[in-house]
Amino acid sequence: MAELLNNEGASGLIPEETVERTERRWLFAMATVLGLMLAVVVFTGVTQMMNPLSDVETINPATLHLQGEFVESNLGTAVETDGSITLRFLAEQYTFVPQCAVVPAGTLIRFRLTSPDVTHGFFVGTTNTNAMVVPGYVTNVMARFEHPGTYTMPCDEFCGFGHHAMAASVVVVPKEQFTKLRPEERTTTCGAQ
Amino acid sequence: MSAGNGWGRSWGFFAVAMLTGVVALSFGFGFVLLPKYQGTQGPYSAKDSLYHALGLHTHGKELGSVQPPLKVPTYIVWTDATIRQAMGGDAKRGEFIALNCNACHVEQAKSTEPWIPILAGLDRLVTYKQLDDFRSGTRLSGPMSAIAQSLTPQDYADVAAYYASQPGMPENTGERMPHSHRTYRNPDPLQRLIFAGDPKRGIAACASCHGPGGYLIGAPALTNQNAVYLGQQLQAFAQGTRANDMNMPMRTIARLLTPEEMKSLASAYAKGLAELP
Amino acid sequence: MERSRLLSLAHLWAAFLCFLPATGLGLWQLLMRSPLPVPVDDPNAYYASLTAHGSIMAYVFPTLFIMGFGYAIAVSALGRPLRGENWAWAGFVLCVVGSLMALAPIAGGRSSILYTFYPPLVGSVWYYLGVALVIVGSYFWVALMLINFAAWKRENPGKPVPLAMFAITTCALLWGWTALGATSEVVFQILPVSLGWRHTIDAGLARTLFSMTLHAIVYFWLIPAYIAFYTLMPQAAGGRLYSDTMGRIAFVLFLVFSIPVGMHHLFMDPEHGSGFKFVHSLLTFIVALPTLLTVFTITATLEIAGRARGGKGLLGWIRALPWNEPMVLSVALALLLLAPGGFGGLINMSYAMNAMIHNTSWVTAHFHLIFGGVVVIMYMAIGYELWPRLTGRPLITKRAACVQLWLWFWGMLIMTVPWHIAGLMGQPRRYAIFDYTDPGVAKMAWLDILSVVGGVILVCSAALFFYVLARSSFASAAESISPIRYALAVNPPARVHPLLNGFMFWNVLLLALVLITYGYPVGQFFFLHNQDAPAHSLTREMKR
Amino acid sequence: MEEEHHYSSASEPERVSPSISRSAALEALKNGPRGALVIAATAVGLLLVGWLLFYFVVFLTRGAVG
Repeated sequence: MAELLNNEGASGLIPEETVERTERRWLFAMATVLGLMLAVVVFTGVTQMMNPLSDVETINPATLHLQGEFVESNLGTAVETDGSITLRFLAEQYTFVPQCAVVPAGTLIRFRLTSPDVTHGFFVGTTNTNAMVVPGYVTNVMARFEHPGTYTMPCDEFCGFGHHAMAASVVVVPKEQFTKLRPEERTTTCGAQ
Repeated sequence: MSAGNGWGRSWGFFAVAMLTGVVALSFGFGFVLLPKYQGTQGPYSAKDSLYHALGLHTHGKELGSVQPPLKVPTYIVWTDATIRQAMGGDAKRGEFIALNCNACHVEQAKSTEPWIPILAGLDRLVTYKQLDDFRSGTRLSGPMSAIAQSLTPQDYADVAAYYASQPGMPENTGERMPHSHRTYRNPDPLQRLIFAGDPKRGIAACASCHGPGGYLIGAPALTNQNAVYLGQQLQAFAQGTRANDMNMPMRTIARLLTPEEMKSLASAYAKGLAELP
Repeated sequence: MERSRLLSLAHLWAAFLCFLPATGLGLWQLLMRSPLPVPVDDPNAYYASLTAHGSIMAYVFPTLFIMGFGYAIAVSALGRPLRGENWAWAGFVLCVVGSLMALAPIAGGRSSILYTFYPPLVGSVWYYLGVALVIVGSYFWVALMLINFAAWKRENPGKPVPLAMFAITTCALLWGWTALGATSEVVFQILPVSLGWRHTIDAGLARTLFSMTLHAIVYFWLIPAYIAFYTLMPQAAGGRLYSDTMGRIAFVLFLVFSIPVGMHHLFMDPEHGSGFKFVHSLLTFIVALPTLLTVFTITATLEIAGRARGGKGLLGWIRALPWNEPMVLSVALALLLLAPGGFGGLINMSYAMNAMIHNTSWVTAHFHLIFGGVVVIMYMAIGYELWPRLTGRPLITKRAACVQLWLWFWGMLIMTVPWHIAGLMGQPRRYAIFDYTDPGVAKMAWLDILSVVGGVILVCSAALFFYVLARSSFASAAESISPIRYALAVNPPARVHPLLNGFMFWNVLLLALVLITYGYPVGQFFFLHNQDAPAHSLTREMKR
Repeated sequence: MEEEHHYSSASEPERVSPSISRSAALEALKNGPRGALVIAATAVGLLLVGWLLFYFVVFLTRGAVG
């Protein structure tokens, strides 16, 4: 052991300084790389509103069917007085209600979901609309679909034995076609025979 | 390394300073800069940004599309108190009250008429909820409404306890042994529907709530139930003439089923799923 | 000394004994999700199996392994008998009893709620009690690591604590802190409900508490792998560690930064504002630093060894390294797996970009690469390294060991790369079965079949691993087996800065950081109203 | 006097790896860990490029978040 350690300059000053300098440069380089990524995140967050959902609203999960905005007659696509679109779903074991909804293309759509029972989640096709639905809380997500079509909306959080078959669909139609729909046609079980 | 070189003497100061900087940066971005431009109305004021970043902005109340309910599916709320009461019935008392029920749901609760449901072995929460729905008129049936209105909630719980104690349909606690052929690999469409569901149409597996193997508050186990009764109820849900399913799961799913599927589902459950491998 | 070897051996045996069947469950789950035929195709069984696979792989296997490794380090690196060995055995018994207690209800189909708990879903009370016992048992270990660390420091004032011991103590402290999140969720929220004392749960609070554990637990698993990188690999490679200080800095950074980042699991959750989500996102960028630091230090260490063995040229030293040494091979393979795994992690942590892959198969792929790949391959190498020292019998074959590590590497890649792609195509995770008659799903069929191929390779590898260890345990005892030896740095420090030789300062920093980053997110739930949800059982009426 | 240097590895000298002497290690480091720098920098560079590609090509084209 002794001969191993007993060599030029027990203080090891010169090489250790080199080691430290190299490591320090590496550390700064890595911090720069991470900083660059962070800058991209912040920049797009500011310029393109790329931010995760942010509103903490609570709601009593046991009384959803009696009062408030998630009673049966409020579910589905609704057009607000200012023309904006609100889309309400209940995510419950093991179905979304309504099972299908029609929305216009190229329009900002406010998704509002909640759960009467356990935690669920949803995403819409391969878009960035993707969020959790936690009982007791309202999930409020803004989305915009440019391309008309039928988007699958599966439950993406384990909710029980029926989880893998829990899915709804969002039907995106051209704007002009949407305005021609009667309110009951907007919230329709598209898959029904 | 010796304390003095390279990174400087004051390690502690350096660490705290770096950390403070990082935290300050993260709060600056997270609570000032980013929320200022978040949402559709921005840029927000500093105060609004902070509120937004903390999640204190809410939208529910401002939305004009929120309307009072057109109708209520059921007045039952699964609160602690309700569940306690519904589960706390006295089976002995229930047996006495059930003497009135047995004219139709007969002794041992095997009903003679195929459109009358079998009650023996039914989950207590189910019996309790249905009686309350008959009382409130959210589930329609002339005779049952009259009977339910003559009973108290405590009576519901007692009757529920009595029927739950009767041998009949298997309880939802049911079997938990794994079986084969319960996925989409099964070529039989009916079994697929019962055990695996049909995600393409958004139909969950019947068994995940109604057994065997699954349980959901307020959902009855259906194995060995009367076929005619089951078929009629599925149709009623599909047409909306029965609308007392809390939060609409049955109306949503029944609407997606074809008449043939309803019939074969009903008869499969009635036969106790016995013919299924 | 003899008894403490038995102590480590018992832990490692228990860990590997539950690891092997859990890989089998994993393969069956892969088959279930694929279009291929599979025995006992019952979705309910899938969720039970997933609960078992996750509980074993996340809680039981790594905890037991790390405990066993920790005791081995304490004895060998500190060169003194373990203090409190009887307590260590008590902790071991608690862990084993807890594991069995948790697994019984899963096998009985009474706790198919997945290992991440997910209240208001509530399973059998025995499951939660079992998990809690495992945590309590592991706390015995945490205490013993700290006690032995402190005792050595007292007896050797001013001397640098051996790096391996310093690191494993960081690991113990990290676990001690981070387990508090999940423990308080279980103790204060879930147990009262599953015992029937309470009936409602705040799912938002539960998710937040769990997030305090959910990320740092990965670093609890990872640190032992890094200990092998820094202290065991250089000697197997025939070189020296590039920098001792950098090792200490990396471990300290893990301790401080791996807890206040947990909310990056909650980016898409409705119970938090975006402000704290961003704070946790930024801190997650910071916690990537120690890994990036390690990557360089370890590659440099490999280079030293390669050059010392006569390697020339810019990259020629790579060929000079002893690739038939399991420890060297596994470090290289681990670094190769760390690249795609880390890439996935960078995507996940990037704030809004999380929406792209949240709860898709991408996430499953990511943590299988990091834990199943980087961490487990190093656990295997550590197993090979320790076995002769613990049993007194030589490893029967290093060749089979290397083949096994290669199989694990390829199996993990073949399994997870298709998952990443499927995730981007919109395949949700945690699905028991997929309906391949749906054209949208059918597009992913080949990916799922490929994953099964990876799974088969992984199970073969796990079996081979087990075989090598088991056979070696019954080989004839060797005359003498060299003890575990720890690497010397190029410049072994005579003294290290007190802050890199103890934890008090970092504990205070950590506490401050946790209060800053989790204070409001947890505190807000005490001011919200209405959000409590009734508990739900999947299999029976709740006890009321 | 130099005996104390082994403490950063292990408490007892016989627990310390005797792989190579310090001078051999320094000799190996004569040109700095160039190869390691090249490898690590390439790896991180690829990660960064991949990340940027994912962010701008895959993620941003998938629509709004939140």
